Parts: sequence; structure tokens; C-alpha cells
Amino acid sequence: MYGDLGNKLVHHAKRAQNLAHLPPYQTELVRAVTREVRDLEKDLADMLESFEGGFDPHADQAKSCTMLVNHLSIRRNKRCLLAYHRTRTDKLEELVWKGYDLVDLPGQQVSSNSGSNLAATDTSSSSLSPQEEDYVRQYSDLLAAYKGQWTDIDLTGSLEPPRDLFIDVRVLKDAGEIQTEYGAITLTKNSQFYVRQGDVERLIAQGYLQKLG
Amino acid sequence: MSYYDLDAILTDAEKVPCKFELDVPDLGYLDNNPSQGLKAQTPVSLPLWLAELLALSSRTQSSNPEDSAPFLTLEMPKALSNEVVSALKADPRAVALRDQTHNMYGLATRMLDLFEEPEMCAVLRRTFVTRAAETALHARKAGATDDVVRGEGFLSGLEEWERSLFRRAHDGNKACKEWMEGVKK
Amino acid sequence: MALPLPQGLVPTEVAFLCEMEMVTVVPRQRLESIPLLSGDTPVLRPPHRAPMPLWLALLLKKQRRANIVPPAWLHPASLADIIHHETNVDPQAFSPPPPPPTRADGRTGRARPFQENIRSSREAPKPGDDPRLAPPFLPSCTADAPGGYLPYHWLELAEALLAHAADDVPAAAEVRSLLRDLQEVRAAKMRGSTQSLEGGGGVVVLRGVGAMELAESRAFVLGVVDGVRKLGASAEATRRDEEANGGGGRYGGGGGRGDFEDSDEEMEF
Amino acid sequence: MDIDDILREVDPSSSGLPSETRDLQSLTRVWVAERSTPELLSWPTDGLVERVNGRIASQIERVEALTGDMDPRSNFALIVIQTELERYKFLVRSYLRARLAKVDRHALHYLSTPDLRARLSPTELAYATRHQALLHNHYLASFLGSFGPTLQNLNDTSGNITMIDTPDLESAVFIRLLRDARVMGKGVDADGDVQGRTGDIIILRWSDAKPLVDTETAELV
Repeated sequence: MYGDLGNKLVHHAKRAQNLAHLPPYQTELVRAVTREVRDLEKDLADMLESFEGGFDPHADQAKSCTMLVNHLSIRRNKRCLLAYHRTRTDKLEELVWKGYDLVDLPGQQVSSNSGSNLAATDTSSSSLSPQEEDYVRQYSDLLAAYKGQWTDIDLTGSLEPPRDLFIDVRVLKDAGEIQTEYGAITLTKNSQFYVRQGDVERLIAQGYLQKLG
Repeated sequence: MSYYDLDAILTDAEKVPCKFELDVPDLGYLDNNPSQGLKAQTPVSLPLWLAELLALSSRTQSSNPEDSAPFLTLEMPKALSNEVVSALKADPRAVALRDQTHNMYGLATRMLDLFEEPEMCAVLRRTFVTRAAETALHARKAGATDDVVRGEGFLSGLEEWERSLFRRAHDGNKACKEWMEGVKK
Repeated sequence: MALPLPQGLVPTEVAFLCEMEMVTVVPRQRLESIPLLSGDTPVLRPPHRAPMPLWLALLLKKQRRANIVPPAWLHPASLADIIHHETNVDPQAFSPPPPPPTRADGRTGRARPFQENIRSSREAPKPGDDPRLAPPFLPSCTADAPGGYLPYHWLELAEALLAHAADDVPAAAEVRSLLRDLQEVRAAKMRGSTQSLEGGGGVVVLRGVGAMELAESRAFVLGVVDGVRKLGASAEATRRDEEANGGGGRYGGGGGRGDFEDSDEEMEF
Repeated sequence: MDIDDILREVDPSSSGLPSETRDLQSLTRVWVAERSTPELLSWPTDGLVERVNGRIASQIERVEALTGDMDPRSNFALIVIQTELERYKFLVRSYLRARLAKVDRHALHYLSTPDLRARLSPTELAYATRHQALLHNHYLASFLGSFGPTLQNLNDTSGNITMIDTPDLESAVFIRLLRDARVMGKGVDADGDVQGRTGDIIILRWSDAKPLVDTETAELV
């Protein structure tokens, strides 16, 4: 019946909520639910038209019941579609906060668990819809603008309370040269450094460096 | 209730037994019978998002709520039947709520909003609190593993609110243990 | 999501707060004052004691620049007393928290009466006043904090000292085992509090509970309270109606609800 | 009234604590509160966050002036300063992000009335407005645009559920009493009414806790 496809979308969203990565966008399902809404809208319009403006809901109760059912089905589908997309934008925003950009995103499934190379997964197709890719771009810009108001505190830095300012780290994969206030350090695989934690948090989060206990 | 909340949306999809109060020729599909039309008093099972407002909307023109007639009338879903409530009253821990429905308490709050059932309300609250305490014990036993809600027996019978409680208890224990171990570093 | 954390502080954040607690150090080296955001640190001259926030004291300790003087409540005899209280004197409640201090700031300097003593309890503070102090800004972990009472951050402070300054804690091994006993007896009380939530809360007082104990159970306990409230919403509304007009339920016929007419009207075409 | 109160009235800066210490206490309190309440609290109107941020900026300058290319192990004062700096940065960061998370979750609600908008800082307001526009555009581009015009809104409040999600003000919180006070709170079977003592930790609904917090009778924990 009406709403069943919308329900499927919500189950997809619910599953996605508990996953570390973002599963592929349900293009077909979204299209089908959208079509259902348009059909229902058209049915409603047709029904209203057939009364030629003289519809009295209390005189024709069966018709008004059918129209109410149509109307509720439309609302239901709209809610399911919005919740599905919202769940995904929430996850996308979370990734933007973590410092991923669009180039990284197709690979985020792999990197979230194994810490393997972000760029090595370019064979997998994007799990984002084109609209979602646009959204990521725009949200990244928005976040950058907000962040720019608070440059001194590094808004996207760690949400773990700071413990030791300077830490020992091991380099898990080559990350090139980074600038610290004590000068430049070249991070080559398997080397170890005593560095300011704030300088390398992003690299730890992205799996380039490992904090040593 | 939250518009974007997935659990609320899924609870809204819970089916409730109901009967239409009038013949509706165009709605036969709700009874899997599109060609026949829907006859008044045919028992059908509809999701809350549809049934609730049909039960609350008036089809007649009347300013007096007493004689306003709804499109359909609702009944208690099976998950909240007398048998289930009695079983919960006897031993809240012995019932696998999840087998009734994944959204047992969510459904219950919706139905309690529609039906005056003080007895059921009291039983469910006791059930919830008793099972919550039990859930917390299991969460402690599960320890600092990430293997959340995969136990058999009691844990497999947890419905969604209870699963959330289990996760909260488990995450609290785990975060505390991790902090304890981290202090030494 | 800008903040992937649950509502309410998590254990690591509670430990962070605890690091703001003042402790007493005995310097082993001279150290000039350091201009910090929270004010200048005191000049350190051995063997003169000085107050320090825990995070700084631990930094000094790790560099062997100072020793930390543990608070009296952390001594084995004090802990044993508290355990006795928790198990025998009042097996239901947590042992009482330390009495409110008589100084608001706990730093050396001008003596100033604690606001409690000069105001009636109902009077709201005037703008421009110092904030009313509470942990971690009360001197409940310094050398002169009283024995026999567990302060709000007792567990975090004890663990931090045992981990990084065990040689400053007298009878550290005994202290460690007493702390485990204490944790256990209090955890049972925390768990027991769940059953009391069935009536749907109102006001539940957990006098004497510690910060880490809260952090561990907060999300769960609040989840139970909120669940009971939602399940009891209809009962609560009925009770309020009855109290308001002395009888008569809120429901007319079957399936009535407050916004009946509204939703009806809005759903028409 | 004693001599300290009189002094304080003539000269507010003579109050017992140095303003740096007081700001740390205030910042800590607003952080814990923001992390603990279901709804967004007001942006401090006394310039607290801006003031702390300014001090952080000058402390960073101080660090830069002190730092050459010396080994961090050799300069203890620098380590202390930077350690503290990180603590402050964390506090402000976590505070701002706790706020932003709430703004994101209920953006339309906080943008809906002047009173609610007034809780946001100017930059938060700009962020929330733009974020909401981005989301709406995203929905329009993904599916909403092909619906009829009356269905394209995100703020429909008719029917049995409003599209404008609001924080649950009845959800429970933990507070600590900052002085002796009578505490009343709504309950299911009965309402609570307790004579509380300074330091008591209490569970109650946020709607009942808020007046106590607003008058500094209690704080969130």
C-alpha cells in the first residue's frame, strides 16, 4: 500500500545510522517514493476537479475519506523522504567535521576501520548522490566560514579533553612535511617523533600517525 | 514526538486493527481487494500514521464533539492485548517484548494517548523500570566489549527503548573503564 | 554533527574537570611565577607549600619538581571510616559530602565571608558578584580539606594521585584496595536508585554522589526517568486534570484527545 | 552587609577573585551547562567568550614570542603555558560545538522567534540561517522540488505533528544546589517538593530546573 516504499527508506536510514560508513544512496527507491507522491497529488487534484469546486466533504463522506487517505499518504512519504535525506546529511556533516573532503568520501568505507590509504579506493563508485556531493561542498564552505571566526581555538580539533601536550607518535604511512612551531618535520613511514599533540591530531584521526602510549 | 526521528517514524508505521464506519469504494486496496471497494465494519489493519487521524477526524458537520462521527474506530493492537499485559504483570522479565513489536513502548505511549487505560499504563511503567534494572545488569556483564545487544535470552527480547538503554548503560560502563585504564598512561 | 557526544559530561570530560581541583604541592625546586590565562602561578620555593590546580601539580610531579600532599580524606583511616558509614551507618544513601567551606575562594589572601553566611537562602545573587563556587573550584582536595568526607571528584582525584604520585600517598596499596571496596558499595547504591524512579521522578535527591559515578550512569538513569515520564504521560495528564477541577477525567468518549477539534479542522480540504 | 560588599559596590573590580579566575569558573560552568541541557542556552551577554578568546589569542602570541627553535623539553614554563592553553582551547571548542550541535538539530525552532534567535551569537545566527537554506536546497534538488508548491515547505505545523522539531524541555537533567533551597518538580504519580541543601545533587525535569539555574540557585552537573 501507499507508504510501504517510504518505510523501506526509513529502514535504510535506521541501518545507516548505526554504521561507521555511509551506504550507497537509494536512488531508485527515492525516485519511486517521489513518484508515488506525485501520483497521489495528481489523484487528489483530479478528484477535486471532478467536483468543479462544489465539493462538500460532509455530503460525500466516502470521497472525503479517500482524499484524507491520499493526503495522509503524501505527508507520510514526505516525512520518510526528509528523514532519510536528513539522516544522510547528518552523517555527511559529521565527516566534514572530521576533516574529510569530497575526494576522500568515496573511500570512507575502507578508511573508517582499517586505516588504509584514502586514495587507494578510487575504484569504488561514489555512495553519494550528485546532490549530496554538492551539499558536501557547500557545507564545507559554510563550516570553513564559521571556523574562520574562531581560528585560535581550531574548531575542528579534538573533542577529547587534552591530556599530554607533547606526545610520542609513530608514522604509519608517509604524510610528507608538516609545519610545527618548532620547525618543519618530515613524516616518513615507521619514524617516531616527540611532537605537540595539537599539530598532529588531524593526522592521527586520518590514520597517518599512531599515538604511542 | 519528533518529525525527523527515525524511531518515531517507524513507530508510526505500527499496524493497528480498525474498522471503517462507512463504505469507501475507492479504498478496497486497504483490504487487498481493490476491485470490491471497502465495506463498513470490515476489519483491516492500518499503520498509525493513517489510522490515528482517520479515527480523530470528523466526517460529519457538527460543532458538538459528542455526535461527531469518525471515519473509523481503532482497537488495541495485539502487542498490547490483555494477554500480553497480564503476562507482563506476572513477570515483566519473562516476556520477549521484541517478539510483540520492536517499538513496544513507543506504540504503547501512542495508544495510551488515545485510550484511557490506567491499569495498562501502570503495568507498562513497572515493566519498563524492572526490565531496565535487569538490562543494566546485563550491560555490566557485557563489559568493555563492543558486542552490543547480541546476547540470547533476555537481551534478544529487548525492544527499541530498551536497546537504547542497554547501549547507554554499556557505553557508560565502557567509557568509565577506558578512563580508568587511561589514567595510568 | 558538530558534537558526536551524548548529553552530559562523559568520563574523560569529568576527569578534565577534576584536573581543575586545587591540590597542595611541596616544591622540590625553585620556580618563578608563570603568567597563565587563569592567573599567575605562585612562586615556588622549597619547602614552602603552595596551592596548584591538579593538572599543573601532575606536570610538576612528572618532572620531579614537586611532591603532592594528598588530602586527609584519602588516608586509609578516613576511607575506612567512610566505608563503615556507607555499609553500616546508612546503607541506603551515599555518605554525606564535605561541609560547605567558609571561604569562597580557597586561595590565600583577603578573608571574605562565604556568601552563604550573609544572605538568606532565597535571595538571588546580585549581578557582578562572584559566581557561587562549587567543585572543582572549592578547596576540597587540598592538604587542609577535612577527612571523613568524599568530595565530588573523589574517585578521579584518587586515581590520578595513585597513578602519578603513588609515592606521595601514604599506604598506597591499602588506599587502592579501600577505594575498590568503596566503589563497589556505592555502585550498588547507584543501581538500587533505578527502582525508585518508577513513580516518575518529581525530585530525586542523590546527595553525596560523585562526579565519575554520575558520568558512568547518567545517560542510563536519565533514559529511565524520561521513559517513565513518556509512558506515564497520560496518567500524569489525568491526574493534573483531576487536581485542577476536582474530579472528572480528561477523556470524553473513546479516542478523544486535547487537540481533537484542531486537528480535525486542519485536516479538512 | 559587610565591608567587602561595600567595597564591591564602589569598585566592582575589587571583588574577591581576579577576573581571570572568575572567567575560568564562568566558562567552565557555561560549558558544563551547555553539555547537559536539552535546549540551547543563551550566548553569554557579558562578553565572556569573546574575552576568553582574546586572552587565548594574546597567550598564543606570547608563546610565539617565547618560542625559537628550542627543544620543548628544555623550557618548562612554555610547556606549562601551552598545556593550559590547550585546556582553554578545548573548553571553548567543546562549548561552541555543543551549541552548534543543538542549533543544527533544531534550527528552524531557534530561528522561529526573536526571543529564541537572541540566544544565538551573531555568527551562530548566520551559520544557522545558511545551514537551513543549504538543507532546504538539498531537499528541493533531491526530491522536494518535484512536489506541488504547497508541499515544498519545511515548517508546516498543521496535522498531528509539526515539522519544526523542538527540544524536549521535559527531559531530565542533574543539577547541584549552590545554596539551600526548596526544589519542586513535576512527577508522574505525584509532584516532588524537597527542602534541598547546598551541594545536593538532584534529578528533575529541565523545565523545573531552569528557574533554579537562571537564578544561580543551582548549576547543571
